[in-house]
Amino acid sequence: MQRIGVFVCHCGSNIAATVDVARVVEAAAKEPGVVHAEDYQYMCSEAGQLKIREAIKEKNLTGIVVCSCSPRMHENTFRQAAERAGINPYMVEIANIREHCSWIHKDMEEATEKAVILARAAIAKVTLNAPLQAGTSKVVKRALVIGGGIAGIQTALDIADAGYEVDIVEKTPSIGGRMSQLDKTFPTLDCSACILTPKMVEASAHEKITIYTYSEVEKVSGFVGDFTVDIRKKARSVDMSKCTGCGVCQEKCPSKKAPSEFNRGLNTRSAIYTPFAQAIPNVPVIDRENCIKFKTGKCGVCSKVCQAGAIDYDQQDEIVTQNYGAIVVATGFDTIKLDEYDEYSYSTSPDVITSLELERIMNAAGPTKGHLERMSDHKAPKSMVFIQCVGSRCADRRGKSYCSKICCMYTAKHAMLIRDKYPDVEVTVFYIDVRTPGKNFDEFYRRAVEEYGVNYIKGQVGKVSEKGDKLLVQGVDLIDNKRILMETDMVVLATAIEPNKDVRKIATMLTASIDTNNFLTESHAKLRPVESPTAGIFLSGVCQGPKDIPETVAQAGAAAVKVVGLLAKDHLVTNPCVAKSNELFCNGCSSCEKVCPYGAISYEEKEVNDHGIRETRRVAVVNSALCQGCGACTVACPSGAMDLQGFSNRQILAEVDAICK
Amino acid sequence: MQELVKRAKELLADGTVVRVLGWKQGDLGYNPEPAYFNSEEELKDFVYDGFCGANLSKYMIEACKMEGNTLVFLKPCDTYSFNQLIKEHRVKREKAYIIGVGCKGTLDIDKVKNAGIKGIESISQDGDTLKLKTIYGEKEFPFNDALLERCTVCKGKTHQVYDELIGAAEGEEAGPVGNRFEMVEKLEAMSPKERFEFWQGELSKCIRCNACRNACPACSCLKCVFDSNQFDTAQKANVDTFEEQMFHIIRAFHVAGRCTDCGECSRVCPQGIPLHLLNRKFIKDINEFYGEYQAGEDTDSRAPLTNYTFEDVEPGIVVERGQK
Amino acid sequence: MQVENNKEFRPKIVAFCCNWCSYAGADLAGSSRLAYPADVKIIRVPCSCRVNPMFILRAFQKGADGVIMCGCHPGDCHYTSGNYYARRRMTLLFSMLDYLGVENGRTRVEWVSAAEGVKFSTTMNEFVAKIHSLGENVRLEDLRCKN
Amino acid sequence: MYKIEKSRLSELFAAIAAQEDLFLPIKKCDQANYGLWTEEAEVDLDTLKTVKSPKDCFFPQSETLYKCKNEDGKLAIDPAKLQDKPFVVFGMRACDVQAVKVLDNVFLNDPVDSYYAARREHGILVAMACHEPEETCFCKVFGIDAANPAADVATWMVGEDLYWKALTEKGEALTKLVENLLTDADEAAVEKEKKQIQAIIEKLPFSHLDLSVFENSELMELFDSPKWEEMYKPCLACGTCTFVCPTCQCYDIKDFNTGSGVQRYRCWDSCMYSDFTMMAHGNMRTSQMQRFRQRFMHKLKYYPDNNDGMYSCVGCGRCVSKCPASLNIVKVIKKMGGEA
Repeated sequence: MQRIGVFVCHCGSNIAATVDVARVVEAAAKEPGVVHAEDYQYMCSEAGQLKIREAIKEKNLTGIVVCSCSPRMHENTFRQAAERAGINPYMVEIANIREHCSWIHKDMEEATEKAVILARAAIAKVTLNAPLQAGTSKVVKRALVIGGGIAGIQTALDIADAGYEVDIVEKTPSIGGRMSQLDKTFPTLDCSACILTPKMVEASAHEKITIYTYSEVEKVSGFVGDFTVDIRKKARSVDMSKCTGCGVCQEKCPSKKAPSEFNRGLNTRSAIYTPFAQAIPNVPVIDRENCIKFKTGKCGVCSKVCQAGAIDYDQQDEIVTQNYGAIVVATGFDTIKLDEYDEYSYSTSPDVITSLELERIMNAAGPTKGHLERMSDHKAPKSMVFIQCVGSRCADRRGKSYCSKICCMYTAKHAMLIRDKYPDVEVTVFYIDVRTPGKNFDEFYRRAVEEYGVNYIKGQVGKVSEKGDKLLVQGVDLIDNKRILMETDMVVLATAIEPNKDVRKIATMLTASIDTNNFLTESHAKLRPVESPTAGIFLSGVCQGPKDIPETVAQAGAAAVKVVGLLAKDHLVTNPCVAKSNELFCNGCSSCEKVCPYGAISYEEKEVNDHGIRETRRVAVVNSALCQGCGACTVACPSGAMDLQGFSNRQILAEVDAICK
Repeated sequence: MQELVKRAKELLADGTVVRVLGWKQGDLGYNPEPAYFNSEEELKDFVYDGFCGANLSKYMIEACKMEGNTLVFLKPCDTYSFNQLIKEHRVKREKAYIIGVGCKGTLDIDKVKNAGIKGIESISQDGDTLKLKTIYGEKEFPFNDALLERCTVCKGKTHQVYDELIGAAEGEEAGPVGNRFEMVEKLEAMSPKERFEFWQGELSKCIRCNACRNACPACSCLKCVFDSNQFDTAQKANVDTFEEQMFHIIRAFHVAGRCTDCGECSRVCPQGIPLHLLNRKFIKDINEFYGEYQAGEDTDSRAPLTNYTFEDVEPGIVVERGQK
Repeated sequence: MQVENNKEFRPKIVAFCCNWCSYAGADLAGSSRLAYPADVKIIRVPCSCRVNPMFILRAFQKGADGVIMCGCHPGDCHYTSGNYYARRRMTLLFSMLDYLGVENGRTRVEWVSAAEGVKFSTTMNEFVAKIHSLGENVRLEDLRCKN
Repeated sequence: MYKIEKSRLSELFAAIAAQEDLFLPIKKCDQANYGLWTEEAEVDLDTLKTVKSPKDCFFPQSETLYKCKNEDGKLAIDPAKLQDKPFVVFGMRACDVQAVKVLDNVFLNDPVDSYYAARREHGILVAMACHEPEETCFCKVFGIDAANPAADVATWMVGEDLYWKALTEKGEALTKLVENLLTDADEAAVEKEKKQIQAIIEKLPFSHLDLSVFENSELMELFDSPKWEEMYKPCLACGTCTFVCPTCQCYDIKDFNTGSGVQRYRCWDSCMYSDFTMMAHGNMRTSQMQRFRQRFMHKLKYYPDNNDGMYSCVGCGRCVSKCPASLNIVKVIKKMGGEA
């Protein structure tokens, strides 16, 4: 018979304000098996834990129930406390009477009644708990970073500098990411390339870093400490070991009509290309869809002009399989599609552009060589209108509910740069709110208004239409409460950003959870912001939520530290809540094996003694190092031979019974 | 039938098998029992007729544990069960020598008796007619009217697994075959209350004798959950209607995607509960939701409940369908 | 007896929540103070695929009026595929319960991510309202467990 | 001797039911089983054998023995109420009546089973002769006369009339209760019916089984017979034979957790089940052969040896028609040497 102790936490007033803690203690004390029940202000505090340890010793407790906050918060705390007092850490159950009770109910009577039931369920469960022993698993001392933008590069550099091998997998032909497309950066107006390219070079030169560009993660298996990843290296059609990066092939390539991804389709590129001049690696790829050789079989110009003989039309995709101890997701973002924003005439007028397109226009290496001009007639604009929150903070289905965070600042940057370089251009910004929290951010914005005379109008634009060679902007000024109708030469849309479209696929492979906006979910919004709830998966950059460059770099470093912390360990303690098969009930039917996502179940011909009946049977055996404890097998098993430790059939049924009582 | 006996004798004689699993003549003309024959001599009692309804695949689980190989006679429909058992590693293919036997349909003596024919002493078949000698005189009954429900919706005459065939009309379509989901559809069309009353009436007859389970080739667990304490379900009583519902829902669920629709459960139920309607409901749902699937057609495909696709229907379909 | 009849119907509702998404979603609903009725009691399971149909029937047997299962959105399962299996199992189980004449609103599956505190709360509010409209569970009851 | 027109039977049932609980064969979802009479019930006196025997009326398949509850740390026990009112079981066949006597030997001998005893004390048996015995019947083998059921009241269905004869005091009392519905009758029609029944019984295929092998053989000789090994194999280990049998009396006692307390109940068990008499170390009978042998040895040897030669089979033939594998006690008797 178990001797159970129940500890009810007030959590200051978080619980005690709505739950009558004393009544919970009183009710719990009457439950079968309970020999001790008490309450305390903060059970998780050292003093609270001491109470638990003392009670364990004094009352010879075998099981503990803590009625407190979510087990996701403090289960480990209390397990450790139990262990320190000499009982198995898995003899602890948590009744979540805060998140699932006191915080959502107002009526004290109701909340107390529910807390009593939740406590009862936890007591019923712990009665059936059994001591569990955690095993260990190895750690592969190598990390994978998915995405080669500033987030990925910074994470990889930090991990590599700590002495661990890192691989970067980048989908496009070059690392660099979004930041490489930017012209200047706020709030200091540094040249983006000037601060990024040294990092790119550093990464490529680092002896601990291997970069796979034009590559994608194809398959991930395994778990924290030992993931097995297949990386598809797409056929580049150029031999990286031979290419010297001279660029002749790109010059001579007769197919130059493919829209340039790097320049957001504002101009075109050749079929064999490097995305931009400072690309790393400086080895072009052949875009087989646009290559004449691949389309018609004729051409072969690049091959002919290549002195190094690096062109290889027969190159095939290659799969590299590698093991990693940790994986960092740094897949970044894209701007949303504006197909559904007809009111801004984005798809009909070339002079309505996104801010990212403006970055390319402003950039000296961009389609206009850095001259501010309209894409329709290449004339210099005399007036420009910036529209904020296009698709951000949006109530309808077309856009995103969140604030994209970076738009206010880059718009101020754009406005300032334009007014600085082209003082005769009138710049108007329509905004909902100007959000500038950040070091030197508001000062930056105020300079745009005060020093550079940018005209900020609080209000939204309802429509942008073409009128002759001008654009007609219809909006409202909410402060003066009047309608505004103005003609302008160019309109720039501060388009919402969203996670890269591939992130969902990657999250699925990694079994990392993702929110409704496709941002990867962090393990805890405040306390574990760079870790995914899936052990061994870390988050860097905008894939977790909108961020500017300094934040991204900071988070990248934080993710790297977490990775290093993991890789520094020689082994990990595994979760002992794994499946276990009772060989006397096992039919050997293989149903469990079929649903196991980890290949953790195998079969053995085994001599069993079933109450005196000795026979050889085919029985399931669980490899507890591979099993992650999902429980799929337990339901697939018709005879109930397969059970999950820590969440056994009888434990769950005991909870059901206690709740339905 | 003589051909079957002759072949069995040969296979015993040449050592291919050490025993024969077939049916033995009963003492009432309609109650042959599944039986092992270990010698030529014993085969004198061998019988194969319309009353040999028992699906011998189930017996092969035990037979495969015995020394030596077993010759088993399987009707087309029994071979699905055998395949399913191979898939689940419950029988060993190499331990069985399977003779696929032709089947004209299996019979339900209760259909004859319910027509008021009592005191049956012996039965013979004359074309499409059963000739019955009873203590109350000679009677006749149309063969087709005595068919078990399962045979009126026959899966076909093709054996799914065998070593040789005798008297089988391989590839031939079964005779006039009804829609096996007809009754399921009828139930689905009823109001929830009517459905509840239908099942309440039927399932309340259950005496928890476990005949359905023990005859079922898919229910091959060494220890059924309802006999073990794994879920505290070992109640062994029909003390409350919930118990019967629970038992039959879970039993049907456990065989869902594995049930070949052999109909043994309904054939053996002493209370005539149409248990196959539970299994067929799952089969129908599986076909509709996840694509046509016939358990026992092969030995290596994934069963519907150990499989999935990204686009599977959501459980809410049940509500949506109900609103149509 | 008079008192009995006048007593307000307080349904018993069991919610199985997977540890990684829905339980965290419920936690988020809690920390966001998004209220839902106290009738809902949550049982934490590692994954929706841990939920055995037996648990659901047992809940009804012991007096539950509604059972809801929440898991990660399809594609987001912490264990890759658990919720896909759960989806099939629950679809078939619910269909069977419907076939047996049990009101089909008494069971529900909802995918709730760790970030969807709002969805968790609205789902529970809706579900409790639905159970109120269906009233007490009598078709899947075990009379021995009443009183 | 009395009689009542068949068409007025519902009045008779109503009259009995007005005073006492009345159990009789009722057809529900195509099957006849004993059930409590109500006005809506479809009474079925034509089906010779109900699926389950009337054993349920005295020894229900499941019955609660007592309930316990935790009341403020103390265990409160609430025993089930014993039967304290008379009730009538109508339409019992001669074999089923004899089966009750088999049960009496088990439950009314020391230690007396109070639950059973109370039901027996208050139960009134109204038997009905078998108008058309069937091929599965072999009650004659056990000395039972299907034409002359030995209950509190015997009845015969002849043509359009039911003939009624009280045989015991209890029977007389019941007769008094419904006297106004009955009319006097002479015995001629009944005598003729009896002769007819007996003639049919003579012709039944199993009527002349010979049980002498069980009387004349040593227990161990039968027990060790190699024939069991030959017979048991088709047995599926279900409990159908046990649960339709009117004399099987084994039960299990279990606890049911209702959430608010525990109900201790007993329910029929079957010696065919692998967990029958399961104990901590396992089961004494580890093979199905042993379980199979147990059932038939009990019916044909152990019980008669302990009960002055009374067999605990009454030849009702339910197992003959219900066994999923077409095994049955007749095949066993024949195989052991009882072929007539």
